[in-house]
Amino acid sequence: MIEIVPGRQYGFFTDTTLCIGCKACEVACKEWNLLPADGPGLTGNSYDNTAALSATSWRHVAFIEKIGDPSASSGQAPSAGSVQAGGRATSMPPFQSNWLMMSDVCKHCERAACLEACPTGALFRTEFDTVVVQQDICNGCGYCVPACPFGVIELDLLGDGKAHKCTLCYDRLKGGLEPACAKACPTESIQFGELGDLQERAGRRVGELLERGVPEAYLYGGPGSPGATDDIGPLHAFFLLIDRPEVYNLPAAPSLPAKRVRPGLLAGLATIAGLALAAAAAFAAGKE
Amino acid sequence: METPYGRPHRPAPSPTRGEGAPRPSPLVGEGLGTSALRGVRGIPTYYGQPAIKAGHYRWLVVSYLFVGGLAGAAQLIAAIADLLGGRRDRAIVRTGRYLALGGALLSPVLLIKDLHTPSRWYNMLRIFRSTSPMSIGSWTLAAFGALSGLVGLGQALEDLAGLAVGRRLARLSGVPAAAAGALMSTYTGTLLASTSVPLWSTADRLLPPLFGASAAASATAAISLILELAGANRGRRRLAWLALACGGAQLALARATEREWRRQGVAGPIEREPAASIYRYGVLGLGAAVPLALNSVQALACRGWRTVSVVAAAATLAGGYLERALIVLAGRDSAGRPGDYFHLTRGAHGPTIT
Amino acid sequence: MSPSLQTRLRGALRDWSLPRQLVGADPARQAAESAASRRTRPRLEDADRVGTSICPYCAVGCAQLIYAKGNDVIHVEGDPTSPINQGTLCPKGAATLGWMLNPQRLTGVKYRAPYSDHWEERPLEWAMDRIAQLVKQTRDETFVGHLPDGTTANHTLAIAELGGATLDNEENYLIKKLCGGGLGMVWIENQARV
Amino acid sequence: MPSLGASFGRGAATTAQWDVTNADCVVIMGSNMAENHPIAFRFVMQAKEKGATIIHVDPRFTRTSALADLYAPLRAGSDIAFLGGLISYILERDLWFKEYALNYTNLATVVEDDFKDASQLDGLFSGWDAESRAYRVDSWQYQGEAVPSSSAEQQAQTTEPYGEKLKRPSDGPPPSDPSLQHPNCVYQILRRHYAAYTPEMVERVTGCPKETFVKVAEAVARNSGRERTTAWCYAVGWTHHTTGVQMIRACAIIQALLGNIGRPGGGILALRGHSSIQGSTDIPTLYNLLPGYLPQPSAQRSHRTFKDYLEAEQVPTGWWANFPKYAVSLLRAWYGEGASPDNEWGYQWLPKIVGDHSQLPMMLAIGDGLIRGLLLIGQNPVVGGHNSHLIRKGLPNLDWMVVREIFENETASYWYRSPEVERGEIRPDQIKTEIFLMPASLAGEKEGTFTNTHRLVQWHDRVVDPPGECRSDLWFFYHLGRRLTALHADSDDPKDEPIKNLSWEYPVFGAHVEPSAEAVLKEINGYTWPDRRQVADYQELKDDGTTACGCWIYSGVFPAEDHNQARSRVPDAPGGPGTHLGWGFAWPSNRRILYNRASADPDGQPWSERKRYVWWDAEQDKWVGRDDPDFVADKPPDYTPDWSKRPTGMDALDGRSPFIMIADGKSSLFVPAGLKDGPLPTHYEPVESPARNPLYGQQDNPVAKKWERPDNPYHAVGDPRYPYVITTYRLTEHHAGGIPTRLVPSTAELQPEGFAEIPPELAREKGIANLDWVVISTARGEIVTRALVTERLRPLEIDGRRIYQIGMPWHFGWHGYATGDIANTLSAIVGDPNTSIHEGKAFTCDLRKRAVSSQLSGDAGADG
Repeated sequence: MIEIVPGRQYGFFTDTTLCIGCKACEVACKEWNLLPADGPGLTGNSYDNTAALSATSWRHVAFIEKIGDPSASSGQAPSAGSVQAGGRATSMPPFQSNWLMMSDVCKHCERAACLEACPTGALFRTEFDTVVVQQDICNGCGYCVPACPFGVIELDLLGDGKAHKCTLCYDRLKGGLEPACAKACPTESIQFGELGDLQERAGRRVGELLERGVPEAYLYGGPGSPGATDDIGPLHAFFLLIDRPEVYNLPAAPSLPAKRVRPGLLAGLATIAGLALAAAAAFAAGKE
Repeated sequence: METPYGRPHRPAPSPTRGEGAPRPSPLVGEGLGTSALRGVRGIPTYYGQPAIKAGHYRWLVVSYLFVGGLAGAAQLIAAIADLLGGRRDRAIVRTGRYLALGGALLSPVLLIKDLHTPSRWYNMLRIFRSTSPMSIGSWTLAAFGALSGLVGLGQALEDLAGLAVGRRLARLSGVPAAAAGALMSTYTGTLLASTSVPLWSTADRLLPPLFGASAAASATAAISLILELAGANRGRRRLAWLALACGGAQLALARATEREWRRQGVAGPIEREPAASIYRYGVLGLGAAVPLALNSVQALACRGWRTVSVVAAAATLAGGYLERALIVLAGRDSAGRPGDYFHLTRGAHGPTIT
Repeated sequence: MSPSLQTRLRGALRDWSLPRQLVGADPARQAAESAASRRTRPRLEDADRVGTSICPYCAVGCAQLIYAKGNDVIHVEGDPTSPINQGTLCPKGAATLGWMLNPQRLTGVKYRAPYSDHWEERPLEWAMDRIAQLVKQTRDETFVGHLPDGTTANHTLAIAELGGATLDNEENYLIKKLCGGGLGMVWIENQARV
Repeated sequence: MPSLGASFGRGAATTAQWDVTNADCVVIMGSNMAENHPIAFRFVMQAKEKGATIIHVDPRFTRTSALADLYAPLRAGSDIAFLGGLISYILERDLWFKEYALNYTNLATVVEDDFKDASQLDGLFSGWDAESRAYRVDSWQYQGEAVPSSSAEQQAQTTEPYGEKLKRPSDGPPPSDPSLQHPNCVYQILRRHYAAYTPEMVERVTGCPKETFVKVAEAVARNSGRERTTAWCYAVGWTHHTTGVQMIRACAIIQALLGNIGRPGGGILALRGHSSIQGSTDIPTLYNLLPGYLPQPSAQRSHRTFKDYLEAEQVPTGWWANFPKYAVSLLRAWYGEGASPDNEWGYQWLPKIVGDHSQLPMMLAIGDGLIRGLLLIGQNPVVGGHNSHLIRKGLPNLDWMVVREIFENETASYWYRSPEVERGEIRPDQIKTEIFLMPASLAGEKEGTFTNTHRLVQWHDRVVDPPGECRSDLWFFYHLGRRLTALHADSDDPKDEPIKNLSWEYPVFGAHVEPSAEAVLKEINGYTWPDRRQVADYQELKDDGTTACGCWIYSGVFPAEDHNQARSRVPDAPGGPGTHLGWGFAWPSNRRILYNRASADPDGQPWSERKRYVWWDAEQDKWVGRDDPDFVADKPPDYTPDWSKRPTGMDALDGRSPFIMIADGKSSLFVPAGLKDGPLPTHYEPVESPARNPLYGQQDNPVAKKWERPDNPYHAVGDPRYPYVITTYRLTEHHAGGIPTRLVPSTAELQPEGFAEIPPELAREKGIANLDWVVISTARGEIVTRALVTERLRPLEIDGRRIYQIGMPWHFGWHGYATGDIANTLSAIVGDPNTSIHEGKAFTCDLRKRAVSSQLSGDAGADG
């Protein structure tokens, strides 16, 4: 049981090599946060019928099938038998491999684009260093939505018209309880804890996996790793992946929108200044 | 306790048998191999699903970008004409100030209507965040609105009661109003650029100038149009010169922006129809080329024609609106293209793995 | 000015961040914090009792804790002390709350009369009496004491009971005792074979 | 599970789920564990983290395969060829655990000279009687000795009584040849029987590449022995076949040969699918059993009197010699005062069965009008039953039907919502049935116990009252019983004696007049008669009527007036013994690993420090360890029976006999009695197969239960109209018939619609794109569903031919948020000869793309 103390940093470490794609996280989240169903129907995209994180789906398990070309999964040559068996792999690289599953969630960024974009202060950073939308403040301006580099936050247009996303179970943390998804996760693929500990554990895990024959293993969102670029990271909800980020619908090197504010405004004002001079000239010249 | 079970279950209704909605078919036709790993420019995507969310901005925001920018620029032009212009320019000053006031009154209506919880509009002034163009904009609009009110009040006192105090009040408050106006006409470019939408974010240093220039052009056009219609445009040539400057800047910036989009490989949304034609003929042709031609004729001919000015002004306004609409709506398209986004965020040397 | 608007404005003023921001509070943190954020607590703290339970879906036997307030279940989650699930649950187990609180649950007896094309609501006691009569009648009409060869059979082949793998052991015990030991039914089966 | 019963003595999982953590290799076959038992799969993941090799053998690449180290694809229904291959590989390469197998199994035992195995008779065993399509089992017996079945359950199942024999088990140990040279010793029979099951043959029959098969064999062998153990996990992927029992038997042989039974990290874990499915077999709502695996009296066996019954079913040696104590105690519990020595303890009041009264024939009997009234308790046969169309057409013949459910299910609404109604085949105004749909309550709204998949009995509290008129099934049957007793109170018709004498007094509480589940559990545990003191253990039970016990194997669950062990919640601390004896109650005697005497060597010492579990402590003169010893606590390892005294019961078993429920105390690699389809597992094709049996002339299980009739037709072997193999299964996101999950938004949206999984190669042949609507048909019916084209299914080369398999979840129906056609419209009513379990895992079908214009022919229609 993790001790939860205000003032410390907490987050998720999602180790996809332990994920069995059961979606308990999705259900536990909805049952705790009382979120309505919003599934898109049968997508035909493997077993993913959630499709994306949304205003009312705060965990999303992605499924990527790689049975067809074993070489793609591990660099291993397909075994003689696998060719016979319709060109599919039969011996798996250690740990989840030929069928990738990954439970996506809000990244609770070190510098959060949604928070920085929020004009009302509805989005704020809690005493646990998580990023939360305060529902008593949000007025549904929706500017946080295109700001997020991970496509996480969204307005609930069918419901209350406010912005929603994972709160890292803010209410539970206040009561010293771990978030619903991490608690439900059967295989400890979703680990909750103090960010420092998690990063340390994750580092060890990567090393261990490299030893055990998973050369593809790396952290996404860990300090200085993909996903944590341009001051966005380290992500407080980070991941251990075994294929390119894009395969899991994650950007390799996202950028921080707020960094574009100052240069943009200055360039704009400069232009206006120039045009003002032109106007001045026009009017001054026009005087008789 | 509110349970979700009282609330409607609301998945997209799965199509009834036989009418399966056409969806990307990851496997068939592509032979063996993992569709999810296939993508454009050697970068995979996740079943072609968007990697970011587009946001909901549509016509209300488009209209605000146009109206707010125009109002801001109008206040600025009015102030300059007030300080530097002669007696003949009083009409321009008056028109500019009333335009600014009108825009300042209309803008918040458009914005609040666009909120999904409009009853909480006041939270826009709950806090100030320098990282948020939306916050900067809210305060700017508030200031601009207040100052434009004073300016308008002064102008009204002068016009209706002929009070000199009105004129002083208008001139005094006109300067800060103009400053706010300058911000009003440009920050909206930053508002779009400071998101993760490829089409917007790649033009972070070009959209604000572009929006500024086209705001100035629109303001000039609006003023001259009003004066022409009132049949009292004694500043036609000066406005024509101004229009030339703004229009020229607008055209140059538009081309630069387009080049930047191509360079960064995110121009897809404006290269497909109907966006491409609207951009070429509407924004560049109608909005920039046509007025430029007509205004240069007036400027060089050292005289103006009423109809020419009217046509030029109308074309400028239409083009200015189309430009905002195109950029906002194409941005939604852009956000739905994971290939563009992943290309943009591939990192200096691509991801550090495999 | 309507009271609701008054309260809203009062709330808005109490939650107004600008003053706090001006005296130096972080606009990303304390300055932005709202009244609701200061108030929020996990709803488990509202429970007036917690019961130990077992997940009703599969046979793994995960232990659950059921939190209730008055006669309402407010949450169900895994029991961390269980050596089987150690607090975790699968998607079905995690949906137990949704099952218990589901508005589509049957809460009254539905009766379909012979040749009818619709359900009718009927009182529970009426249904129980009617079922007892039907059981007795069918049994009386079909009871076999001895087979043609003289072997005692003491059974009826005309009444069947199906189901039980989702039931409590105590329930199955009473079913087998009453239907088998009391009524002489032999068609007694459950999901164990399917 | 007769297979495990016949092999080891008890028909239940031999180990606890958490013990899988101690395995060095885990083989998951006939189960999609990660998807259908995700929480149990945690222990597989923990073992994997400790370096164990995880193997998944399955027709489909599933979420389980994704986490495995080795995935062996195989054709649905060919499991015995694969497992037989392993047995052969282990024997021929001498990889078996000598000291274990020689001492603890019947490997050396000599079988009758006239016994012939399938390799000699082209797929049949000696004793085949083509006339009755059944086996006479005389030739399967041990040389010169009649062997009673390992458990009463199977005795009731065997078709023929044994032939006249000279010798009974109490006369001496069965004949054996420790040198293993005797041509008819079990060892030689096994080698002969499985000689043909070479890796090449395995590939030919199953389609599994032989390299992969050999990798599996090596991994399993490498991880067995003194220092290491391998655990096997299976589920309905094995039982849902006409050869299901023998598939599990084959696994039992492998585990016994490798010495993996009764040891930590070993065993066979049967993963069952419903919250109390193990409990509903222990305390059976099954036609052929009485509580505690006592056979239901049968008119077809010598059960005329109680005396006959005991003689026929009592096993003279081993634990089952106590049979009479359990039978008499049960009758006392049921008939109380009414039971006395003069009326055979009321034995004659028990109904006698006259054949197979299981679910499959039940559905036919309903259609045929034999059954007039049906009580459906939390089951949904229209979705979960087989040949669903036949079932829906049959239900209207009922006079009355009671459905007790949480939600309205398809069985309750077939009369106005089924496709037969859509098509006009059924019209409500022609259905005479009186239907009662009654609201039931859930755990948390009622108190009681579930028995989980590893025999663990766990109590659940009543935390809130059920809503509205929802009531527990305990309430329903208690009050139904009260009414019926009242209705018969003044009858003097002898046929009403059982109901009049039934002891039906249970305390009630609350506004709902809810009977006390505790009181019922106390009766199940047993008490002394007449003074009603709780018995501490089944060892206290007597055959003289001084004890009453509802289910002897559960004795100890409520050992004292106020001690409900099922509610005990005391887990071991980390680093503790890890058997968690303080958590719940595992039958028998709170034992967690069965046959754990085998965790010690013949001399009673641990096989190795690493695998130490239960051992003989010479100082204390008793068995000690981390678990309750599954043995006579103080019987020394060197004890040998004094055969001159013709010992009975446990006295007839020596100190090296861990399988105390079996007459000779040894695990039965070869099963002389108790199974209808042979003493050894043999590969037979599913009843519906695209291929001829490559191993034998005998195509399918000769004694498979078939009910071929116009409304239940079967496909001929290789019928070109039905060229594809189809297998049905569950998804993580849904539960069984789907009612509990299709109506709950948070689970329904995760798998919102029915679909069929189709390999891309087949899809391309048929011009089917992902998400297209397809029609799947069999001679039983036709359904429409969405195509999910996926490489997780692969074409297999079977005997030189390419064979396609398609898969379809069977959860769906027309109620709820997640709907789809009913997969079981396609399946047939055909079953395993020993258990009558249907064959839903492997049959044949046709597949075509659905023309958008064509008529709806399927089952589904979504809720408004």
